Amino acid sequence: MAVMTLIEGLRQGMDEALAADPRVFIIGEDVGARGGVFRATQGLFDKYGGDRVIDSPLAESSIVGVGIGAALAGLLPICEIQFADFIYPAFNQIVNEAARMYYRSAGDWHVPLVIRVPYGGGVGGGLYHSQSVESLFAHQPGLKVVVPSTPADAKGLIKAALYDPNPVIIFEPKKGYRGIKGEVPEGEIVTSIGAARVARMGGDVSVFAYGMMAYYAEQAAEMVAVEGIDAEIIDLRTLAPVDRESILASVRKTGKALIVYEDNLTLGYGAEVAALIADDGFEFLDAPVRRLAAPDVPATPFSHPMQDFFMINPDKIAAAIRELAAY
Amino acid sequence: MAVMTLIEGLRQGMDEALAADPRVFIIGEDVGARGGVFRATQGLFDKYGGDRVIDSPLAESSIVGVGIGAALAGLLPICEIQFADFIYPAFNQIVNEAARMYYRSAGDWHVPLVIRVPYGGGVGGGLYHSQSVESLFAHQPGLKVVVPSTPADAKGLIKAALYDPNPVIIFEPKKGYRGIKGEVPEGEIVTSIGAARVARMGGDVSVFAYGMMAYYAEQAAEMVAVEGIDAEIIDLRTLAPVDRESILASVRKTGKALIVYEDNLTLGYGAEVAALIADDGFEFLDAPVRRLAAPDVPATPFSHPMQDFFMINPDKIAAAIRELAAY
Amino acid sequence: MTQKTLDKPSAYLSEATLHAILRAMLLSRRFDERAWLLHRQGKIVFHASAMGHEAAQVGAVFAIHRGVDYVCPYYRDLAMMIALGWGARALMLDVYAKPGGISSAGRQMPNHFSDRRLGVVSTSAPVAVQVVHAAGMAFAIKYKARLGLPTPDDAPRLALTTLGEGSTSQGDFHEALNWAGVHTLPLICLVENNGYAISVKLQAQMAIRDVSERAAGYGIHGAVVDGMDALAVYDTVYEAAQRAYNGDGATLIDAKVYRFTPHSSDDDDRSYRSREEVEAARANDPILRLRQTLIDLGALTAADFEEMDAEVRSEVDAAQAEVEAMPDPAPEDALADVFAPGRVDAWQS
Amino acid sequence: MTQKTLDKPSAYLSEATLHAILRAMLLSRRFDERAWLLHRQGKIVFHASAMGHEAAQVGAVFAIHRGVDYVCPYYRDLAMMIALGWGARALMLDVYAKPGGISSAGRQMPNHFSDRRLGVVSTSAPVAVQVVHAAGMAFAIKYKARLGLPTPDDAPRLALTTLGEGSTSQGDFHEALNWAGVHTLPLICLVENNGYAISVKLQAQMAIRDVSERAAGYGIHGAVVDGMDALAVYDTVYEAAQRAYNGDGATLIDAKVYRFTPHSSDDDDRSYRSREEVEAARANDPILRLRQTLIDLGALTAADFEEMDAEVRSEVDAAQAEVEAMPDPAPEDALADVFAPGRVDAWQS
Ligand SMILES: Cc1ncc(C[n+]2csc(CCOP(=O)(O)OP(=O)(O)O)c2C)c(N)n1
Ligand SMILES: Cc1ncc(C[n+]2csc(CCOP(=O)(O)OP(=O)(O)O)c2C)c(N)n1
Ligand SMILES: [Mg+2]
Ligand SMILES: [Mg+2]
Repeated sequence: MAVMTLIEGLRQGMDEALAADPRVFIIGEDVGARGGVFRATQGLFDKYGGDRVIDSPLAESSIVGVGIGAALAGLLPICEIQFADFIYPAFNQIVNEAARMYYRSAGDWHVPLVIRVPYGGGVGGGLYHSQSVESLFAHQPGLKVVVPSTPADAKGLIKAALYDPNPVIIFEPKKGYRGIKGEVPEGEIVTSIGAARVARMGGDVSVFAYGMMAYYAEQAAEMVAVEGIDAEIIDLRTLAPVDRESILASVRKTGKALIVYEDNLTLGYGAEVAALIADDGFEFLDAPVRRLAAPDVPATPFSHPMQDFFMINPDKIAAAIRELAAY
Repeated sequence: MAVMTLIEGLRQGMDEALAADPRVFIIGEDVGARGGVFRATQGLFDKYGGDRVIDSPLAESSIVGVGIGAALAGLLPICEIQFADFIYPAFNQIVNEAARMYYRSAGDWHVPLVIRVPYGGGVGGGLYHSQSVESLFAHQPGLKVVVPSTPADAKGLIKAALYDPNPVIIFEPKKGYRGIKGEVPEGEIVTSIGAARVARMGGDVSVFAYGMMAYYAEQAAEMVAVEGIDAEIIDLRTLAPVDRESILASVRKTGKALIVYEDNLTLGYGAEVAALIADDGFEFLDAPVRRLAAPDVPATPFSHPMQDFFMINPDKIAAAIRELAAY
Repeated sequence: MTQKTLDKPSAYLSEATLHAILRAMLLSRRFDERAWLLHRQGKIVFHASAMGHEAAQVGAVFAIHRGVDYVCPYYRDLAMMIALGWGARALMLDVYAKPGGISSAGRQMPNHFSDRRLGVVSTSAPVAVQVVHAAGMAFAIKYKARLGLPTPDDAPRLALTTLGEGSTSQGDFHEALNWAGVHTLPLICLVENNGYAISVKLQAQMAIRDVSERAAGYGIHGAVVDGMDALAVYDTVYEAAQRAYNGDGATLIDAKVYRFTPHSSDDDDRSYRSREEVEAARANDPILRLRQTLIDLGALTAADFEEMDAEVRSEVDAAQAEVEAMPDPAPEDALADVFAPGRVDAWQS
Repeated sequence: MTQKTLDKPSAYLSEATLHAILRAMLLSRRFDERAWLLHRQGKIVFHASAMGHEAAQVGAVFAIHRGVDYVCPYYRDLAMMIALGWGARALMLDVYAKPGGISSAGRQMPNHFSDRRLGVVSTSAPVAVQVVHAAGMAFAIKYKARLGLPTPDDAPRLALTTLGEGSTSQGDFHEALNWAGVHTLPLICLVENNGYAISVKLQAQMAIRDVSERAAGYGIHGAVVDGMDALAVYDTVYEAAQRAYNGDGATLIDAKVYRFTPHSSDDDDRSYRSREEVEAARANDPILRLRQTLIDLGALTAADFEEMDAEVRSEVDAAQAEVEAMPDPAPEDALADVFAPGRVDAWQS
C-alpha cells in the first residue's frame, strides 16, 4: 500500500472519480490552474481540462447553488469552499435548499452534491482562516457531514460522498493536510458513511474526537499509556449521521467519556455527543461527561501565544484524560 | 398593570424606544405602512414616519449589514427578519461580522444591533415558515440570544437588547404572538440578559424550556400536578449567555432534567443544556438527562397531521415529565 | 388569422395553440378564484394567486419546449404549472395538502411547486434561490453538450426561471446572472414585475425603472415586455429561447404585470395600496385582453370562450369534489424521505 | 505648477499635498518590500501587498475628508492606511501581531485594518461584507442629517469602501449598491481592479469589461479610471465625493491597477500568470509615474525624491527595530473583548 498525506488521499479520490465518470466535475475558487490554495486539486486541471475543473466567480452562494442545479440536472459536482470561514454566504443554499430538496419534493428530486471544506485552526490563520463550523451543518437533517482524519478515509470518504445520492459535506482538517500520513489501499476504497472508527482500543476512558483532534487524541493516548491509563479513541468520522452504537458501546465499556473538538465549547458538535451519552448512556457512566473544546470567544486569534492558548493540542487532551481517569 | 399579548409587549417596547431616542430606527421588509406581516410594528410608521420605520429592499444580508454599518456610526437599529427561515442569507453578516467586530477590533468598534426574528412552528407554515434556528446563533460567542415567553419579557428583553452595546437577536415565538397574554408593568422595564426565569417551582423534575415550549411546559406541569408530580419549570429566556447557575440549582434540587425545544433534536439548543448538566450537574443526577424535541427531519411539514406529529405540545411534555418522574 | 405576415413568432401560432394558451390562463383563473373561496370557507389554510400574472406565465411557457426544458418557478406560478401540463386536480391536491400531491405530498405549503417529470424543480420559500439553481441547470446543459455526454433527443436545452421584482434585491439574483454571463448559459430569467413585494413598492426596492437595465452589467441580454399581453410575452420569450438554443446566452426579461389580489391569503393589501389603483389595474385583465385579441384575429368567438369557461369550471368542480374526499397524509409520513437511498448510479437521469 | 488652468481638481493641489501623496505611496512601498523580506527571514508569518495599488489607494483618500469620513477598506489597503495617517510603526505592529497593534492587538492577521479614531472600520476576511457596512454608515450620515441629530462640524459626510474586482461577484456587493441607489447614499465604492482574484482572471469573474458598467443597474454613477495614476484617481474620487457631499448619491469606480506581487505571502503566482506579463506591468509603476509627473510639473526634483525615499526607509527601519523588540500578547488575552461592557448610552459617538 502506498503511504501518502491526507491531501494526497483526497486528490487521488477526486482524480479517480474524474477519470471514471464524466458527470463528475469540480467548481470553486482557484481550483483550476492554481490547483486550489491548498493544492488539493493540483494537476487535475492539466489532466481533465477547464471544462471539468472550473474556476468559479468569487461567490460561495452561487458555487453551491450552481452545484445544486447541476446535480438536479444529473451531474455530480464537487464544490470547493476555499475556507470553512467563507461558507456562510452559502448557508442558505446548503441548508434551505440542498438539505431540504429531497424531503420537500417527497423524494422526487435529489441532490447528489459534494462540498469540500478545509477547516480548523492551528495554522496561523486568525479569526477568518481557522474556523470549525461543522456543528452548524451536522444540525441539519438531510445533510451528511463527514470528517476524515486519515489519508485512507480522506480518499474513502470522498468516494463515498460521490456515490451518495444526498448532499455530503466533507470537512477537511487542513492542519493535517500534509502532516497526517498513512497507508492508502490501491484503487477503489469507500468508507461507509455512518460508521465511526475505533482508532485505539482501551478500557479506562473513552475519547470521542474527529479530524485533527482524533489524530491528536491518539498521540495523547500514547502519552498517558506509559502512565498506565488505557484510553479508547473513537474517531467519529461521520458526524451526521452519527454512529450512536459505537459511542454507547465504548461508554458501556469504560464508563467515562471525554469529547474533544476544536470548535467553541458551547453548542459545538461535542454537545450532541455529550447529550446523547447523558441520556442513552447514563446507566453506564461512572463520571461526568467531559468536553474539551475551544473557549467561547469569537474565533481563533492570530498571534501565536493566543492561538496556542485557544487551540486544543495533545498535551491538553492528555491532561483531560488523566483528570477523568482519576475521577 | 395592563394585560396584553406578547406582540403588544414587543410593540410597546419598540414604541417607547423610538419615542425616547432618535437613534433608534427599524428596518425590515414590510415594517412600514404594512406594520410587518405579523403587525409587530403596526402604527409605528404612522407615528414616527418613514424615516424611522423603513421598508428595506428584500435582501436580508443587507438588512443586517446596513444595520451593522448604522450601528457602527452611532445609531441603534432594530432589524426585522420577516421569518427565522429567511435569516440564512444574513448568516455571514451576523456571525462573521456583527458577532466578531468587538473582539477583532480589540474593543475599538462595537455593534449595538438588535435583530428581531419571529420563529417556531405550529402555525401551518410548512418547511419555510416554521423553523427554529436559535441554536445556530447561540453557538456564536459575541452574540446574545434571547427568547421571551411572556409579554412582560417581550417588552423587557427588547429594551434590554436596545441598551446592550452588543448585537442581540430576539427570537420571538410567533405562535404565541397573540395567544400568550400577561401583565406588563407600565413604563420602563428591562429584563436582565443572562438570567433565567423560574416559571414554576417544583421538586420532582426540572423542565428547561424557552419561548412557546416554556409556555407549554407550564401547562404540562399543571396537567401532571393533579397526578402528584411536582415539576419545576425554568424558562431559560436568555440562551446566550446561558444562566448556568439557575440550571444547576434546579437539577441539584430535583435530580432529574428534561429539556424541551421545538427545533430538531440533534444539536438543537437543548444539546448544550444537556451537556452542561451531564458535566457540572452529574453528581446531582438521579436519572438520564432527557430531551424532548422535534424529530430529525428537515423541517416542519405543512399538512396538519404531519405538523402535529412533528411539533411538541403540552401533552407530549406531560408524557415526558411522567416518564422521567417514574424513572 | 391575418397577422401571419408580421414578423413576430406569435403570428405563426396555430389556432389550437392559441386556444391552449387562453385555456391555461382561464383554468388558472378559475382555480385561483375557487381557492380564495375555499380559504374563506375554511377548507384550505393558504393560497397565493397568479391573478394578473397569467399572461406572463403562460405566454412564457408556450415559447419554450414545454415539459422538457427545465423550469425553476416561484410561488406565484400556478398558471405556469397549468401551461406546463397540470390540471385543476394537481393544484387541488396541493392546496388541500393531500398525500398524492405531486409537489410535496402535503409537506410544503401550496404554491411550492415541483414536478420532476415536467422538469419543474421543487420551489422553496426563500426568494431568488431558484435563479441560481436554474443557472446550474443551464450550466449542466452546456456541460453535457461540451463533454459529449449522451443526452436523449428530447433533452432540456434551456432553463427558465421566474421571480418577483422584489426578489431581485437578493444577492443570489446577482450571483446567478453573473454566472449566466460568464458562462454564456442557456437561461431565461423572467421577472414578473407587479410593482410590489408584499407591501413594498418598486421604488423602495430599486432605483431603476426596468429590472432589465441590469442585464448589461452581466453581459447578458435584457428585454421589457407588457406582461399582460400573452402574445407579446410569447414573442419576447421565444426570442430569448432561440438565443439560448443557439448558444447566444441568457436573457433577463422584465414583464410588467399587476397582482390583482393581496399578496396571499395571509395578506390584507388595504394598508398599502388604494382600491382605485387595484380597480384600474383590473380593467387591464390579461385574459380578457387575449380573448379580445383572438376574437379580433378571428380565432375565437364569444361562444367559444363561454364554452371553454364552462369546461374549465367543471374541471375545477370535479377536482374539488374528488380531492376534498381524500384522506390526509398519515402523521408518520413526516418521517419519510430525509435521505435518498441507494447509490448515485441508480439515479442517472 | 502650470496645470492650474485645467479643469481638474488635482491641478489645485498644493506642492505640500502632492508631496504627501507621493510620500504615502513611497512609505507604503518601502514598508511592503520590508514585509516580504521579514517574511522570507521567517520573522513574520503573513503579508499581502499593496504594490501596484498605491496610486488608487492614496489618490482616493486624499480626495475625501481624510481621517473624518468613514472608510471601510479591504486587506490590500496598506497605502490607504498610510494616506489616512498611519506610519510604519502602526503597520509593523500588525505584521508582528503585537499587543499594541491598533487594528486588533494581534488578534487578526496583518492587513485586517481598523482604526476607529480615523473612521476606519475593522476589516474581516470574507470579501465584500464591508461594502454593506459602508452603505449602512452612509445611511447613518443621511439619517442623522434628516433627523437633525447633533453632529459635530467635523462629522463624516461620506463613506468610502474598497474591494477587489473579484469580490464584486458576491451577493453583498449587489445588495449594498442597491441600497445606495434606493436611498441616494453618500457612498463611494472603489474597485481596485487588478484583473485577478488570486489566480482567477477577470474573464472568469464577469462578462463585462468595466465593473462600473453595473452602476446604471443600481441607478448610481459609474466611472473608470487609470488606477496607476494617482492624480487621475484623485480627480475621479474628488468628483464622486462632491456628489456624495451634495446629496447626489453614490459612485462606483473601476480603478484599473495591477498587483505586482503574488496575492499574498501564501501564494505563488507562477502557476497562473507569466513573468513577462508581470514585468510588463511593473514598468507602469504608479510611484515612478507620480514622481515623473511632479518633476514635469516642477513640483519635485530627483534629489527631493531621494531624500524622501531615505526618510521613509529610515522610518521603516526604526519601526522594525522598535516593534521587533516588543513582547508578544499574553496567551490569556485571547479571552478578552468578547462582549462590550456597559450600556449603550455610554457609547454615544
Ligand atoms: C429570503 C426571503 N425573505 C423574505 C421572504 C418573505 N416574502 C415572501 S414573498 C415576499 C415578497 C416578494 O415580492 P416579489 O419578489 O416582488 O414577488 P411577488 O410576490 O410580488 O410576485 C416576501 C418578502 C421570503 N420568502 N424569502
Ligand atoms: C467570501 C470569501 N471567499 C473566499 C475568500 C478567499 N479569498 C481571499 S482574497 C480572494 C481573491 C480576491 O480577489 P479580488 O477581489 O480581485 O481582490 P484582490 O486580492 O485581487 O485585490 C479570495 C478568493 C474570501 N476572503 N472571502
Ligand atoms: Mg412583486
Ligand atoms: Mg483582484
